[in-house]
Amino acid sequence: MLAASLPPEDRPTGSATEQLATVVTHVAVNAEYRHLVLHAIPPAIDAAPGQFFQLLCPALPGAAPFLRRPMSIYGVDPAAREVAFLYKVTGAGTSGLATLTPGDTLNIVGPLGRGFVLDPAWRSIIAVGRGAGLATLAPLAQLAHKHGVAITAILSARRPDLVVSDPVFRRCGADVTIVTDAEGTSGPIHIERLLRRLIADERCDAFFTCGSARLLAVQQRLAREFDLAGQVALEQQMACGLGMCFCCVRDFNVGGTVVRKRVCWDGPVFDLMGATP
Amino acid sequence: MLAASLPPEDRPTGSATEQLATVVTHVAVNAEYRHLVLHAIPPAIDAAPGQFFQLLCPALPGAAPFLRRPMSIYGVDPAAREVAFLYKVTGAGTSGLATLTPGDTLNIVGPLGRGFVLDPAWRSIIAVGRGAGLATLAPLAQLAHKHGVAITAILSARRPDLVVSDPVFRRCGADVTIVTDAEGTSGPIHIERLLRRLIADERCDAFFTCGSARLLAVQQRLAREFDLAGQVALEQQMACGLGMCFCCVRDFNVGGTVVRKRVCWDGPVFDLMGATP
Amino acid sequence: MTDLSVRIGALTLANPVMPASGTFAEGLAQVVDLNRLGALVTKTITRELREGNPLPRVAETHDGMLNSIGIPSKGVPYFLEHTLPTLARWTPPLVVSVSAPTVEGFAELAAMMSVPGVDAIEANISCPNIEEDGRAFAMRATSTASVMRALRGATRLPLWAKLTPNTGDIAEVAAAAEAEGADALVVANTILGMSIDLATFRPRLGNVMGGLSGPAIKPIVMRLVYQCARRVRVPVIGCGGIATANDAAEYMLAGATAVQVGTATFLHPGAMIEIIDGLAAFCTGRNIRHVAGLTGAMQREEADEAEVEWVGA
Amino acid sequence: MTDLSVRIGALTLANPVMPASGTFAEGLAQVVDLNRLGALVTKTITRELREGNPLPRVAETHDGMLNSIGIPSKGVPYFLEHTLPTLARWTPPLVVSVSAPTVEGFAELAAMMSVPGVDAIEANISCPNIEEDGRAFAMRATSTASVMRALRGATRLPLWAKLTPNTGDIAEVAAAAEAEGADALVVANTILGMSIDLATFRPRLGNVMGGLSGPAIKPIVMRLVYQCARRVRVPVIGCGGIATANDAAEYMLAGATAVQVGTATFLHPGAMIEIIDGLAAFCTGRNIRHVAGLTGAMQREEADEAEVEWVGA
Ligand SMILES: Cc1cc2nc3c(=O)[nH]c(=O)nc-3n(C[C@H](O)[C@H](O)[C@H](O)COP(=O)(O)OP(=O)(O)OC[C@H]3O[C@@H](n4cnc5c(N)ncnc54)[C@H](O)[C@@H]3O)c2cc1C
Ligand SMILES: Cc1cc2nc3c(=O)[nH]c(=O)nc-3n(C[C@H](O)[C@H](O)[C@H](O)COP(=O)(O)OP(=O)(O)OC[C@H]3O[C@@H](n4cnc5c(N)ncnc54)[C@H](O)[C@@H]3O)c2cc1C
Ligand SMILES: Cc1cc2nc3c(=O)[nH]c(=O)nc-3n(C[C@H](O)[C@H](O)[C@H](O)COP(=O)(O)O)c2cc1C
Ligand SMILES: Cc1cc2nc3c(=O)[nH]c(=O)nc-3n(C[C@H](O)[C@H](O)[C@H](O)COP(=O)(O)O)c2cc1C
Ligand code: FES
Ligand code: FES
Repeated sequence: MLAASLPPEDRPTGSATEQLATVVTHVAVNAEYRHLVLHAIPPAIDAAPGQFFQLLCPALPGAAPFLRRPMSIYGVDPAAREVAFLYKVTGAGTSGLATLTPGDTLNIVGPLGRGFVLDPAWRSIIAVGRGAGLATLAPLAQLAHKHGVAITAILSARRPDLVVSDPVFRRCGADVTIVTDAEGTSGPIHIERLLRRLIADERCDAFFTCGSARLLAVQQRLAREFDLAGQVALEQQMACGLGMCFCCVRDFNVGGTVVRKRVCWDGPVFDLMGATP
Repeated sequence: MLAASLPPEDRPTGSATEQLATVVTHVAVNAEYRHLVLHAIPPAIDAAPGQFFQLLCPALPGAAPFLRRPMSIYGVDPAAREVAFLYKVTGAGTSGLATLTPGDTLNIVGPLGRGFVLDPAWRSIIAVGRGAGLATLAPLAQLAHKHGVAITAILSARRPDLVVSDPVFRRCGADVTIVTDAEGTSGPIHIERLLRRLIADERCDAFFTCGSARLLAVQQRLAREFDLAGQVALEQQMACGLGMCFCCVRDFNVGGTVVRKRVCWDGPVFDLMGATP
Repeated sequence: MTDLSVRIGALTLANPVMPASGTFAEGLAQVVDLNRLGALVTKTITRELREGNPLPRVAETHDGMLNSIGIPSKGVPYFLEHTLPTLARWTPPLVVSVSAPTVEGFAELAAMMSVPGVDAIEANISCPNIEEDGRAFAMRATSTASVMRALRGATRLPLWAKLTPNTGDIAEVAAAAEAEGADALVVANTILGMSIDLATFRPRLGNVMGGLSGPAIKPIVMRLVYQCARRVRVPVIGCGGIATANDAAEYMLAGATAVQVGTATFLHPGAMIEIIDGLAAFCTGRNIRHVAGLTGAMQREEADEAEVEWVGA
Repeated sequence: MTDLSVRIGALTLANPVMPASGTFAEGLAQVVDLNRLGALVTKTITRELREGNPLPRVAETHDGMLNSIGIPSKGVPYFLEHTLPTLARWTPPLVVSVSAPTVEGFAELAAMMSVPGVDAIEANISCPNIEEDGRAFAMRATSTASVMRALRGATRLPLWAKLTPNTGDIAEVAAAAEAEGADALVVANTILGMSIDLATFRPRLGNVMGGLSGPAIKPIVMRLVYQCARRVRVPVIGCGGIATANDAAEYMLAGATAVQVGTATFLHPGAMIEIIDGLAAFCTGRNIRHVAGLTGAMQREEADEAEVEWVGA
């Protein structure tokens, strides 16, 4: 297996650090999302697809985000010493984040957690994402591309203008299908139809998904039916990001029994079948 | 009597307000003091000599001043709608204040407290100040000048380069004597000698002082000996600045008995003889 | 238009916002129109003349302040001759905060204060009881009961009990106060704290320990209000770190019928006025006709609370 | 070079800085060298398997956070087989935090934990005692005494008692713990609080109430440490809102022999290391040879404290 990130127990001291990164560029990609590129040093720039950072977001007057904010990497460029994030402005933390301008510094902790795992034996995989989940899946496309694994992407959003990271997928040679609520193409039935066709065409050795519980359910059903592998990147509120506080737990189905796992530590990427709604 | 500010009980609603003033200029006048000029609206610009404002100082990263900071006016210009402060950078609050640049806004509450009272019958008065006290006394020179009262100023500081507001006194036609620790001219014995000469020359109908307990004591002694009037501007830590919290009390000698008064409310300017060390 | 009026026992307030004792005096009238407030509350007065505590009396903390003002008091005659007439210039109901070191002293003072112009008595029982070597009356249900019983016998005026957050038995204390005739509970006074100056190694307060107030204590006092409101039927007046209309609304959802604002007024003299206007806007925005509708309106399933709570781990 | 070592009863720590229970796990080793810490302290474990509380489990407040994690526990066998060997990879003394709903349960668990590799037991008696319908053991001196007596009888290991700040009798509780054989007191656990989401009118914590931690509580817990240190002879370990070396020094001046750091590590994983280095610098800058010299070194005249205090008015 090709695991770009280490399992929790094997992560040595220094595999994650707290550092002050410098803003290189920071632009709005649409009405809701912003693309933040930071200049950083290792190990940050060695982050693997699916891993995340804990960001110490600047405070807006009045609303100071006390805790760090988890954000998965949108991409890294070790040569340029850059790590990128693509985020949606939601509340206090991300609104503060949105105030950063080039030259400002941002305190980041990472890379953290367990990322996507790619099996070189796979010939083609499918990435199904929605909303911010598209940001999390983008670096997976690059990893697949690097290892010659073909990738088909189904990118879901409320409106066409809110779709993000499709350029990244295309650059990686992905076959991209965009579905939106506005066009009535994002419903689970339609998605299932698309997926069944791809499976029939033998273009699905594994599912990779993030950002939608409904789409997760569809893929779990199909994975069971066709005995396919898969991985899902999950989100949960986090305080420490290092497996210490147990505020980010979720229930997982492990061989029939429900087990509580820490998203920040055992994940955020988990086996597709274990995830529960 | 010429009281430019009202006694506590007669201050009507609106005699003080909370407002966002805009920084016009803000320059360092020497190694320790900064001169801050704000553009404001009434009643701020009608502040009387000896009155003060409560400033909501900006926070430096790490050290946020929770309470407001009291600062007496250095001068007002109703025509230009300006109010000025001259302050020494001391700790969290004034350090935050020092970060303000022209165009920034500062939340100020005032004018507050009871200022200097001038008796037109006086022909000449003496102002004895030290350190930040020189800032507090400066507007008195303007008041005296306006009412044709001659003023002699003895300005004390650690070093000649730390003397402030002497230009203001000179502009008001004051006879200015500068005494400093560096030159060994600021000791109480020397000051007393200067004052006795001025009294002999009939240039002292009243003492006005601020910033030194030792010099206060000298003037109290002389005022008693020669039966002279006098006023002192006092400082004390303040939370509310409006006579509500009783954290700014000091002991005063009122006809032989010790009475506790609120510096923010009954002062900051008090009768010279009542003040206790 | 939202109806902002609230009822505190027999007393109806035009709105639920009033100053906290010891953080208000006529000086505020310089900056705001006091007639807009729901009520006026005096600094606690005592029968004996008091100097108050040594200086320094205040210190800054993270999002809060410590104070050890104490209760400087000019005594009863001065209060009746000067303070009362001064505050009588404004229309809101006048609440007089009283305190004494003994049960009997409390009762006597309450009786002396039951004069025309005084609309309610707030008993600051968060103060030391010399009959229990300095432990505050409100630390225990028993001492709370005895002092409230005496107070109830001493005055016909609406009687509020101001509780201390420093007890581990807030619900029992609240129940005791209600049982002995309190018409309302003010929750709460300051939380005992301290701070040391690292430059001098000396305490930042002349009194070493002092009361913490301001935003820092809001989650703690909100919990106390919630615990009291669940236990008693009389109105609870929330007091602790309220600086905005949102803070006030949050307290009301937790069970408060009205709120008192203290430290916030030091930072923004107009804070109470902004809170009153903000509460009206808060209700309008949610089609809530009567601000009283917020009281105890927090939504929760019983499941929210475990039988035996392991709170905060 | 400052000597940073401190003695906690029989145990000598290389420095006075250690993690607070429930805010530390091996994951921190990714970011910092755990061998630099004065000690390691585990999340509280219980004998029975526990799920912990409903989500959400944390909420942000002014300069602090609320948590209602509860005590998720995989039980004793898992701890002995997995957690213990994992933490054994590092050199600092290992302190195991235990809790139980009954006196007997506490004693049994302490006995089971008294195995090689464990250097001290921290009894988290800030937890609900089902024999006193959910009131935490450390709320009362009596229940504290009975649980500590049982614990003392059950283990030979150094025994620390972790107290709750929610009691009104901290000094009595501290004295009771010392009298029954506690080798040190950890002061304190989180302060009970709550918060409500104004968008949903629902509590911000699945458990409604939770524990407040972080800088906001520092002045309060510092006062508790001061009150305990004045009352007992055993070392007091300060814990509450410590984020910097200055905070740690302030706690030591108030009477703490060592400190625990919790929430600060969430915001800055390297916080404890910075505090250790900062304490050394703090002492060097003041020609203090031994950091232990800071303990209780606050300067004060007796006059500072009034006979009967009117703290916080
Ligand atoms: C592993 C991981 C990776 C993520 N990657 C991305 C990404 O690449 N792009 C992106 O736009 N968003 C991402 N998110 C979601 C992002 O963390 C939240 O949008 C952000 O925390 C919101 O903070 P706020 O203060 O702006 O919002 P608020 O609603 O004010 O936050 C309040 C609290 O809730 C938490 N919270 C709110 N929404 C979420 C959420 N969806 N997930 C976890 N915690 C939340 C916040 O962290 C904070 O503690 C990721 C989350 C996780 C757990
Ligand atoms: C009525 C009045 C008028 C004043 N006018 C001037 C002036 O014109 N120019 C000037 O430079 N200074 C003046 N001061 C002093 C000024 O208020 C303090 O220098 C300032 O508050 C220091 O705050 P800081 O946070 O920088 O210092 P810190 O030492 O960090 O302040 C800590 C606390 O102590 C208080 N404090 C510290 N020093 C003083 C002091 N000397 N007086 C009162 N409170 C203090 C602060 O307000 C704050 O609450 C005046 C004070 C008063 C009471
Ligand atoms: C400077 C100061 C003085 C106070 N004096 C009194 C008092 O005399 N009587 C009283 O019952 N409470 C007194 N308090 C407590 C307040 O009434 C209030 O309970 C507490 O400050 C919490 O509210 P806040 O966070 O809004 O300030 C005082 C508080 C402060 C800050
Ligand atoms: C997320 C979280 C979990 C905690 N879990 C425990 C616990 O299991 N046992 C315990 O005794 N204290 C627990 N605590 C309390 C801390 O050990 C500490 O007493 C408290 O947080 C105050 O310190 P701080 O302000 O430095 O965080 C927990 C605190 C937090 C924030
Ligand atoms: S965020 Fe703390 S354990 Fe996951
Ligand atoms: S500062 Fe509050 S009374 Fe003077």
